[in-house]
Amino acid sequence: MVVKICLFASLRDVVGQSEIVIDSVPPGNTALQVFHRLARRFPGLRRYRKALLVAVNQEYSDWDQEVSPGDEIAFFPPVSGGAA
Amino acid sequence: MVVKICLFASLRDVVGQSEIVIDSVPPGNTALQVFHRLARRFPGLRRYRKALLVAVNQEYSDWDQEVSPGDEIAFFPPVSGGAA
Amino acid sequence: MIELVTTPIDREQVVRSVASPQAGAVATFDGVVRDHARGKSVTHLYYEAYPEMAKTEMVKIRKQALERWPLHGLAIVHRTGRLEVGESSVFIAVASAHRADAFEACRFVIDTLKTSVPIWKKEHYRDGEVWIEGYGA
Amino acid sequence: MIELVTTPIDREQVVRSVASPQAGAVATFDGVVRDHARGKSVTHLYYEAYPEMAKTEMVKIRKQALERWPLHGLAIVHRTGRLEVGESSVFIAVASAHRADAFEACRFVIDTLKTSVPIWKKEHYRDGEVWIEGYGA
Repeated sequence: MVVKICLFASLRDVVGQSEIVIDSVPPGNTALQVFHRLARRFPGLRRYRKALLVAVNQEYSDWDQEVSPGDEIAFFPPVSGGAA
Repeated sequence: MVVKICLFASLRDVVGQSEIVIDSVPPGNTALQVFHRLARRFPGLRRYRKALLVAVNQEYSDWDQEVSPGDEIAFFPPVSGGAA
Repeated sequence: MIELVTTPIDREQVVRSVASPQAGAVATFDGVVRDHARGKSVTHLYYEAYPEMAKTEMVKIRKQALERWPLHGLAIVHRTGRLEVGESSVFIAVASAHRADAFEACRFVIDTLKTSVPIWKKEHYRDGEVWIEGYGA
Repeated sequence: MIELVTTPIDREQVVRSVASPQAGAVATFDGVVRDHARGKSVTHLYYEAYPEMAKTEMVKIRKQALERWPLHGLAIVHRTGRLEVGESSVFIAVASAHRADAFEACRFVIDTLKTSVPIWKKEHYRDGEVWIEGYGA
């Protein structure tokens, strides 16, 4: 199935693009499995795994959530907006 | 001795003026004695006594503080500035 | 900046007065005239100050806050005279490197101001007026 | 008012958006770019957002605050893109009848925003740049 992946901040820098469409995700895959699939293509992502957050369709999500065709899956580091 | 008395808010309304100079205050009088002297002239002040604050020369003061010639003695209700 | 004014408070000017390249946080408090109080409809307020002493007390509060928190700027402006609903009676701005200090100091300033600075307000209603005196009114 | 903007934040406009004749207190928080961080001299910042989700999360925070405190208005504006020292990255304004609610809600909003709204900052120094990621940076 096809999912869209969004990357932000340092993750986007590692991958070199902010959006990637993957079309080979097996049905029933979890968000974590999608991340590992992506990390095989971009090994530089692996070191971020521990501190990473995931959102599915713009809602914070668990890593074991199953993704569906057409989902927008975002991986990003802990947030740092605001200031001070 | 001569002292200047300043009145604010409802006390000023009772007395009808914001400043009064009294020239018959015996040396050694306390702030409380000055208030009682004033309240004899303006009996409407008596009911304020319990909740009143006093300042001598623009500093919060005790009621038993002795006043000196030329002092500025202010009597006023608890403050209510600010809003909300 | 410590000021007693009789014209509308320029909030932006007060905020700019506390700005510093080292400040990452600015907390402000704006006390505004409400259209109701004590169950009555308020038409306007009148604030009266003991001006010299009010300014002295505001300076003291500022000094206490600067001693207690690491701040880069602190301004207090109080307006007196007639104020309409929606107008600001007091505006406080506090700048610090980190937000906790700015929030705590700002809260301290308004809480202390309301019990120690000799300023009184008279509420005007459609059918009368009354001095609001004391006890955290 | 919940907004993500790329131009300077107009604080007065945000404050006016929360005004209400019933509000006696307006608390604001202004997050400002500091000239130093982590022991280094900062030349400027760059803020990046996951825009749709950031807005969704800001709306959620606003809703939570409105449920928890009796408020008359609450606005959050976050700026993204390049910001110079002294410029505001986030501005929050909260209006309530009484001051405790405005202060507490304002504090809640900035504290929650900093852990849940997907916005990241990159600090630029004279000799480099680094993404500041996570853990209450």
